[in-house]
Amino acid sequence: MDNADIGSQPGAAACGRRDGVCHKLLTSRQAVERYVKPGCTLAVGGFTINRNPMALVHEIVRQRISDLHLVAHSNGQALDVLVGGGCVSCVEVAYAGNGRFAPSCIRFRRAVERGELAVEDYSNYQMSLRFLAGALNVPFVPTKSGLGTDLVAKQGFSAELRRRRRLPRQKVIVSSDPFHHGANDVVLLPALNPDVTLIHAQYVGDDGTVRIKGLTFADLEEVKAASAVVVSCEQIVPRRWLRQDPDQNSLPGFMVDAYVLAPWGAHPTACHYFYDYDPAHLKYYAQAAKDEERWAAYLAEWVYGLDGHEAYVDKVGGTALMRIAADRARGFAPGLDRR
Amino acid sequence: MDNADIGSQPGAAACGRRDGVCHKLLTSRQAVERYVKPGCTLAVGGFTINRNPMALVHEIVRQRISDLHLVAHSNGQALDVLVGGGCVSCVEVAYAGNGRFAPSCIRFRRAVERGELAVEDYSNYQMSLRFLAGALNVPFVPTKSGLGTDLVAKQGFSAELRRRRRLPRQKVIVSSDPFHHGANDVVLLPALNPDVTLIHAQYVGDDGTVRIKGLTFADLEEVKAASAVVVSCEQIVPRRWLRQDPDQNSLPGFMVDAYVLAPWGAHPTACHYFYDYDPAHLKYYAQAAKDEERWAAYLAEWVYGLDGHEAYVDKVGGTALMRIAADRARGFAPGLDRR
Amino acid sequence: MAFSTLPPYSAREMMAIAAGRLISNGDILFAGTGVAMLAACVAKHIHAPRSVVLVETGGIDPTLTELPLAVADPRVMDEAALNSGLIDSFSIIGHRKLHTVAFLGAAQIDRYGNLNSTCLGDYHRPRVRFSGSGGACDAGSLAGSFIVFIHHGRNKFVERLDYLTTPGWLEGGDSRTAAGFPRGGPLAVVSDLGVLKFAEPGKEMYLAEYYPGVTPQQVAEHTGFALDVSRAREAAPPGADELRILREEIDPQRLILG
Amino acid sequence: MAFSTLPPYSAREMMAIAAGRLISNGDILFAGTGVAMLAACVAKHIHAPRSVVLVETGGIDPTLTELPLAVADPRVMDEAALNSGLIDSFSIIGHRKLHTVAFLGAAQIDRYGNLNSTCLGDYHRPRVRFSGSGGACDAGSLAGSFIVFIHHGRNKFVERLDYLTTPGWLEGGDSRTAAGFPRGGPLAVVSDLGVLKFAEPGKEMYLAEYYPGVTPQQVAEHTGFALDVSRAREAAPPGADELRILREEIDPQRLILG
Repeated sequence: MDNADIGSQPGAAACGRRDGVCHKLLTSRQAVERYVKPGCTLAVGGFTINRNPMALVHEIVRQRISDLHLVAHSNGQALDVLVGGGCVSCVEVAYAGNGRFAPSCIRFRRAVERGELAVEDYSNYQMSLRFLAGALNVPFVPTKSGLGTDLVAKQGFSAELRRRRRLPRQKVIVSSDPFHHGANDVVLLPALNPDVTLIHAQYVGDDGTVRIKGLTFADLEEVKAASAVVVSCEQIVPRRWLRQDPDQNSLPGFMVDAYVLAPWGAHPTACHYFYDYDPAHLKYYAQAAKDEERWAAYLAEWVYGLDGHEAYVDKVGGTALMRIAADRARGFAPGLDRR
Repeated sequence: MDNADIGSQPGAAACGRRDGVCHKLLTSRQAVERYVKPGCTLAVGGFTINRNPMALVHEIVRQRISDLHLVAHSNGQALDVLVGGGCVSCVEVAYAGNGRFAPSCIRFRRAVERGELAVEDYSNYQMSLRFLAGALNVPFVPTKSGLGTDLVAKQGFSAELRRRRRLPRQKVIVSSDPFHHGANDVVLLPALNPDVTLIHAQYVGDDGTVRIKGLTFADLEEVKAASAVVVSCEQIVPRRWLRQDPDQNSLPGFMVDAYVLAPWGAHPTACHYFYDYDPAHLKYYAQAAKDEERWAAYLAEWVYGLDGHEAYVDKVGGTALMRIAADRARGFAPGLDRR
Repeated sequence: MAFSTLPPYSAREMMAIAAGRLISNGDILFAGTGVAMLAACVAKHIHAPRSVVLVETGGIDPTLTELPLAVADPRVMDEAALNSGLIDSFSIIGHRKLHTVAFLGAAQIDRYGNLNSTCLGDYHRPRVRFSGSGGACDAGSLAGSFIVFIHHGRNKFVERLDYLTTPGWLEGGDSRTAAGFPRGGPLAVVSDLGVLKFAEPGKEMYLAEYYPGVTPQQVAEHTGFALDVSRAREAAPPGADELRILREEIDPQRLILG
Repeated sequence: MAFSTLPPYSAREMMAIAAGRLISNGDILFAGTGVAMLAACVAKHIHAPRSVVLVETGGIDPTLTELPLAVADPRVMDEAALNSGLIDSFSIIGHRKLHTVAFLGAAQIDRYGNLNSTCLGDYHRPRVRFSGSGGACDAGSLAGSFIVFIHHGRNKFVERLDYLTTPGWLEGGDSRTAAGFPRGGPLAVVSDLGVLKFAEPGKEMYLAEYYPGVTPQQVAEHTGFALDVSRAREAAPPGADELRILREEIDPQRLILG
């Protein structure tokens, strides 16, 4: 694929990667082909209906990449599309829901009830701490959260699955505190290091620097924990603009393996300061997800039948996009009909 | 002291503290009297020659508060003044130096060589992780840093001191990784929860929200780990200004127990976007610190002989202050004579 | 669940107001969406103006000029004190110097206020799969206390949970402390029939208040375990101000009120 | 330490340039202040323009239009890619997918490149106390490799350290791996007399290059343990361009060059 790269690197810009190509501009098709391999462990950024990397996720489904091991805290739309698209065999997750639009993600729920998806349940803090441990490059991290619960007592993944996927032997380990005699127990959580993390950001600089606006969820920990990182973004901006205020930037270019220009790339989830979530599409999606035939039609129409993200944006259409366009002062679309 | 508080709380502003006084405006004298008790465990923010909470530190020396247990990663000026002022009996620290102005802090070095100061050595990452563990409210955190070194093998604090100060029984514990058979050992570090943390920030909102510009060092972890927090600041600003961009804010008001208006409050260390460090004063300090008589004179002249921070700023003088005033575009004083 | 007399307010309105009344001024309110978010807003607008709303996604003290429909709704980022992330939010919830109260929903609850929001039936092949813990287990483990929102029914107030997602008083008595939690536990359960609390020292659930138009017996009948209703008194109906603020200021679009 | 012939450049200039030459393009350079910062700038300006400077305080890829005199100097915050904090910096240094090189100073070094920057004499009552580890132990533990700056002398190149602050090859051979480090270790030592490296498989220090005007025998005499000088060759003197950029662009005020 190297000769097909659409990006070019400026002369002798600082980079921090020995191959000199630390922040390669790719198309979403190229990025997914190169970094999302069947069977790999995948983390996706965002949270329920916000800043999910949907352009990349749709591309994964379009390329029919299978047997993914998905790791997430509270992921909604991206998780449900990946599961519903048949890409995922097992998932470590805290919450699969889409706020008021789907209190439990519908394709996820159905897959679990049918026994088609192996699930290991953690809590949001536990998953976030596991990504943090991965980012800090330590093998585990303790927490008090979950003592006495079935999150600690019940293991979802079989021993065979853990062996096959080369996962830690146990989901969690309850341990004493060696520093304080008679102190309370803690839950030890194994670190999480995804093969690849996909996030969607507002800005990427032409030196690969990433700026996320609004809540960062656990995106930064997911990125730092990963072996490879793909960032899709609304805009690619000059580095000099991002360097005017380095306090606001989120990630240096050398942490990013590829970036993808994908305006509206989080749709139908929100992207702060660019657009709100799309209530009409999320409701339409929820209806489709409930019925096998309509679900197959949704995938055919919105994923397989489109040759990429530009076609998707065209299909959403100008009127729908303008309806959710963010007020630049508030970051969302005030007064948007969300009923 | 309650009736002497100079601050007032706006009507029914959100606060998040049951006493309704989560962000009390105090003078530096009041704040130190109330929160820095003899014998307490104290953390100070900043790093070597940057953003040390010097107005508060000078006040601690002025009030002759003694027997402090200081905890720090790489603290320079604040640490040296506290040690040289006779306030500190024991210290857990990674680095005591002031950059080119004092590769090793001079009063610190002398106190250790004379056996007047108990020291427990950690590394910067280890101390930062210990504050992080305290902030996350977990009893310990693992790291690979320090395996095979005397940082792990040699304990500075005596068992008696650890008992008396109610510290964890051991400095660190080398442990195996329970999740991965045959995996490498890790160093377990005990969490650190100071009684009080002092930091200096550029901005505090009138709702207590804190905004730090430039590098945050480990200030945020030190604050979140502490039982009480005092923030001195350059300016107190309207909350509506800070809330225009919540991405840039550093701490919510309910994490702050008291705030103190102290312009130039980090002098002679730097405060990004307000002023540079003061090379002339730092050189003068280093000369004074090397000689017992001159050191006594420095304390008499710059600390005991002044009745507070305003007198200190007056003594530094307008010319010296203007020399180090920051270029608003760059954040420091370009071309400042630093030889 | 219908009320025996038709009140001029809905069960959801009564629930939000009953929960709001439980909040002390200055508490930090960890709220999800739905009725929990309404209740947090009721508390903040009416009963406890110094309280602060916190959502698990990292939004700290948002202004909430429009109701968020998820904790990741961009409306929680607008004019907040601070936009942060999950780790920050959960470390605040668990901070020992802060009084934090979490508002949690659940699919099942037992007599000790333990919650299930994971599944019905066998965990490995569930009959019904829900969203999972999210931050509920964390908030139930770490917050200073928590309040549960759940509709009454014998399939929800159960003798034994199918899965214990969120720790309440565990097996009652001091079992929560013994398990390793230095604080926390359920303060109250707010259902569509009344408000339930936990008796000392055993920590068993009892009926504290039943809503106007509901009888203590009705509550007991809709509870899947033996419920002490002997101490119950009738709740005050929503005040005119409470209803007005809830309807006109908090959810004028009736996004959650319906 | 005087050079036997007076060169038209100082030992410090030679050290910065010798170290800069060791850097590969695209490396992430973890630098403290002093000669280490000069060396990082030499690498970035001359030999490895795609390399990135990182300081432990959290400054990532600063533009460095003026030389910082400490890693917390506000000059590391100006036009950086990112202003962060210590935990971020150290997690980058240790990131397995990044090639990071740390530049470290020390008070003592042994034949396996272990460093002491803590004290001389007994740890509990030291004759001389230094600043302590700072980030040196962390960088030595976690970075992909590290380069040491130290002036030659038998009291600095010692048989046995008074305190082992920073792990080098520990006891040589595979002892570093056995101790639990998956990577890292000292790449080279840059002194005022030459450049020293570590021989496979035992990881003992040997003299790789001596500066013009220095003899291998002088280096051995100023080393407190037996030093293999048999493979040493003379280093190329600083080039005109290297000196010009170092003097005119990197440190025109001679803040560190002196």
